[in-house]
Amino acid sequence: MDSSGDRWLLWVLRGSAVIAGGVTLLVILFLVAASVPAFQHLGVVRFFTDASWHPAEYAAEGTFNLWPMLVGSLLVTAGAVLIAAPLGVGAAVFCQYYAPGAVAATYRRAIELLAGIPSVVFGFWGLIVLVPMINQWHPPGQSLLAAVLILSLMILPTIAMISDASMAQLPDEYRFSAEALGLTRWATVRGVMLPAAAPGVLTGLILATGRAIGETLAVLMVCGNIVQIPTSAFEPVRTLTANIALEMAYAAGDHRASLFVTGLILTFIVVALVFIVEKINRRFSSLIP
Amino acid sequence: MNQKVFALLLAGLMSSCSAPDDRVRLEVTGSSTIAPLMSEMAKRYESRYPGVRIDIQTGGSSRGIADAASGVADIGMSSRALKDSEKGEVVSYRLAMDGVALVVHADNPVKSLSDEQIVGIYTGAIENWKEVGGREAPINCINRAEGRSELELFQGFFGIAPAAFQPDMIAGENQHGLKTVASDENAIIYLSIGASEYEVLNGTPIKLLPMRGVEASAEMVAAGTFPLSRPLILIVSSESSAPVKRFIDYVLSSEVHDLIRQQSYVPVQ
Amino acid sequence: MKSLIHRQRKPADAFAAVILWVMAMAVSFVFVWIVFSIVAGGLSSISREFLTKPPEFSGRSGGISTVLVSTAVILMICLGAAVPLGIATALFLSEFTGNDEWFGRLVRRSLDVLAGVPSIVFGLFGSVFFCRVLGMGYSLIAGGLTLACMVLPIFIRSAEAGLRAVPEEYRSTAAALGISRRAVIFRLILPAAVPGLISGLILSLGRAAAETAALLYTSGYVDRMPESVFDSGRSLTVHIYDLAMNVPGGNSHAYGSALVLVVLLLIINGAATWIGEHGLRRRLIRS
Amino acid sequence: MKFETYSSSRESCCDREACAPVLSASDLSLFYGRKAAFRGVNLDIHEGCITALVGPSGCGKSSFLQSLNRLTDLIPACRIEGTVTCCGKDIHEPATDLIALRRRVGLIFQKPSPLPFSIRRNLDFPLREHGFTDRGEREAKMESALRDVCLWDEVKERLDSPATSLSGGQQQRLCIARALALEPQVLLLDEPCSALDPISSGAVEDLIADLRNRFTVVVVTHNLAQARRIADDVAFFWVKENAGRLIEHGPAEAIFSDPENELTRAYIAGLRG
Repeated sequence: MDSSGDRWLLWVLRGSAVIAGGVTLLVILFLVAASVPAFQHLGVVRFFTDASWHPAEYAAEGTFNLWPMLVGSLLVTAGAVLIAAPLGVGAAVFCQYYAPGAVAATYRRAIELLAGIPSVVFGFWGLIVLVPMINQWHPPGQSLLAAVLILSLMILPTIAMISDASMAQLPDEYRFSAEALGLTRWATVRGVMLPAAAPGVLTGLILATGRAIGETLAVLMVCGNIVQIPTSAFEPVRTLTANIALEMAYAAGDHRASLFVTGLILTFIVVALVFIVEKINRRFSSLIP
Repeated sequence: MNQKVFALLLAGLMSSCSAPDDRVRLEVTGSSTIAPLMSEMAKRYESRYPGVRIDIQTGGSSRGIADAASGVADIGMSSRALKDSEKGEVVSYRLAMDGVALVVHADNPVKSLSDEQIVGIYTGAIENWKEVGGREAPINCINRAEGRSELELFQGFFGIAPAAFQPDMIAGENQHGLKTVASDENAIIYLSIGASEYEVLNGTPIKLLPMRGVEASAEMVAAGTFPLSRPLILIVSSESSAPVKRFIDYVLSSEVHDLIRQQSYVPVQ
Repeated sequence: MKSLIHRQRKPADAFAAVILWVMAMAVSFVFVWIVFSIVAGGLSSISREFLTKPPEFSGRSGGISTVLVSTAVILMICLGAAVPLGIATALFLSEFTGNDEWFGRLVRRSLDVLAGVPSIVFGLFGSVFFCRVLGMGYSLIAGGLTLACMVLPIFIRSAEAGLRAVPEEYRSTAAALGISRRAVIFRLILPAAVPGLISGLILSLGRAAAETAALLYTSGYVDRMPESVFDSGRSLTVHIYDLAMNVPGGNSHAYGSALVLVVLLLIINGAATWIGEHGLRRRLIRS
Repeated sequence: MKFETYSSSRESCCDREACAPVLSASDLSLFYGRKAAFRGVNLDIHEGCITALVGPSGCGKSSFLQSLNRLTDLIPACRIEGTVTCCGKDIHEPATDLIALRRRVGLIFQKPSPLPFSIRRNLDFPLREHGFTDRGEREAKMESALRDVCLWDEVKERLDSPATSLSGGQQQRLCIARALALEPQVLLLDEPCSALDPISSGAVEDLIADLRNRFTVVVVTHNLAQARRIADDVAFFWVKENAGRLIEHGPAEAIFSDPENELTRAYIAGLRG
């Protein structure tokens, strides 16, 4: 009787696992299903070769070039990672090897709090504080630069916390033996600790990249949302995510379907990043103590 | 202990799920131009007929038409006339008239713009306010997002090809545009006259520019002299229910004309 | 050669230290700046009325009571769906995948994919699946379930970690005593994993409470008091977004709402960490 | 298939011809993935006897012990060939009631393994799960089991304190009491003394010797002296061709005084030298 109770439990749990795993399938299924009309009417090539993004409801009238927005997403993400990576890794190194205990603890706490601020609050702050400042400097203010700055603030905690954790896991012997060789602190960090923590740091960077490319509203609120490939950091851009959020409300027909295509592209990019992280983790799992 | 928490949660869910049967809920979606007016009308209707609840979502005219046709919403709001392709299975009612005018910050010294200047600004030929008699400052030219009825109307009226637009920013809803232009002295945008006049009355620092010499106001729209005017319409599915019809009858009646005027739109007689 | 290295080494070390301190100060400065501007901007609009009155005039005046209620309902639906499903799945993955290895791997892999899906894409999915296909329309339940899909992988991952942290000896000891799997799970493993489950729950709650993009097209914009879960209602995040983007003169209340949201998240996180660290271990042994 | 709960209290037995073996492994092999832990083991466990499994580390003694009550099921990728019978019934049959089997064949781990409960609940929880619904009955069983392992007087004042607050030796005796309270027929002990200090170890060893006539005991030990002191039967394991093998088994006196196998002789000589 007990065993049959166990069997029953196993089936309930297995059913739950099927549902939980099935959500992924469902999400992708619906994305693909809703994108199909766009692929049927427009094909794949038009998303990259059309003259512009003016998606009227009917395929014959509209133009559907997603390329500037893909470039926008990549530029915003690359900029944010370029700024946040040194700051984030620097924050981890600072906490681990440079700051006195109390300072390190306070700084860690501050970064955790930063991680807890919701994206819409970052966007709001950017819109109210940052954009007017950039506007004074170089109008219009809502720009690639504003988006990059806000986004780098948002992903900094991810990089800092994961790097910090992976450095904390390194055995103390590394440091002791390096210092016993008479290396300075910076040489120890640069030559021994950073390379040893590299897989963890890299994981943090890639996860942060994924977060940056998927972020929607904070970027939308400060990037100006013009569909163009910007020629300077002060020009507005539109990202793939912002495009969905802006136009989903009233899109219909092929326009709507092409927004789902946008969603598919985003999902593919981020999922690819997730798999890279997994590869790194597996390859280096023997090296990460 | 966990089970108890779940049980409580579930119980809470269940109780809030079981809605009373005598309630009527109407879902209205579409044009952000009509939404504020609709919400005032809905409030009055709800206070008169308790048990009715009207939820209003904005999303643009095309969305309103599509939602009403597909049945996602009971009523769609559109601030442009139906296209032929949209006329299939829906019935439309003209609620009020509105116009589309160019709007700048209240502190902008420019008093009017000719058609050529407007086209020049929106196609990137004119980039500084000095060129149209304003102060030395770059123009922050704001366009409306794809799918907004104002965009279609504006580009049709001035004959600007979609790809020729050279804006510095995109605004979605009327309110988004209003907020941007109110906070930037060098911005220009085209907006619903009703929505803009309403904001002016409430002290928002913006001003409406006349078009072809005609003052941009509800009066001029009512008189039929403002060049860029448009109907505000409601769309329902041809098989709509009795409560929907009752509500439509109400908002088309003269009982709500004061509300329409209050929002600076022009009631249809 | 050696002396050359020696001469260069020290300035580099000092330089690195200076750079690191400057970077830390810069980040701290920006952090303080953000917090200060939210607190300074928000404090003036916070009052008892702000928390207990419904919004008026598109949120320019009045309060945020209805928004808080909608937020709470959305979060409850989200956790009500994600937590039982998540615990069951995590139990399956941690306790039973020995027998079902390929299946466990498949589920885990697909959850990894789900964890990568951007939130706006969940919004797209929810607007099609929950709002249209299941006919929920713009509603709190559609928003809550969309969020549930989004936090599911996060919750399962931390719940599974919590379950796996329960020492393996407990399982083999109980099995050696001939205790059924069911009793082992409900009496031993779940209670022992409560701190881990709570921290997973809080992580998910925090993520859900901070989310905007997935809710825009699922739970909608309506800022009135919801009467059932099938009504539309706006979350605090959507309220901030709307005030900031679409309401001229809405900034002061946007600041106020942002302050409330940030403080709320701080309280939730703080309380949960405290409970996880102090409250639960002792109770487990006593019971 | 149900196993009846053992109840008879038979006289000192160890009469290998008279009674059928309680547990019997025939041609038993166990693999972790591709790697064999042990191969081709044939061994009978006789009722009422203490059987000691001796041999070097890694020769499959512990795995063999765990395969006797199918605890190896918990290890993923673990595969068994051959049969184990308990009172003549194959324990790998699909119809086997695992819970009854494990109750009947109890197992004590090398490391004391109290559950994260109070002392009382450590005994109470398994009893309740095995259907003893009467509180008084459970209390009585708990007291008698704790007295059996001479722990009662040490803990009766603090039954509600955490089991982890006991010393290592006390914890191990608690674990044995916990198994005894379920009245098993066979008790499997996996190096029960190796994680303990010498004094606790002595106490546990005495306890095992006391169990001789009441239970069938199988004990894995590294300690040949201990095996010699307490065992009736001895089975000697050794690693050959990358897998554990049963080299020789028989009555303790025979194995220790005149082993047949060279390996056994050398191993036991190692004890002397």
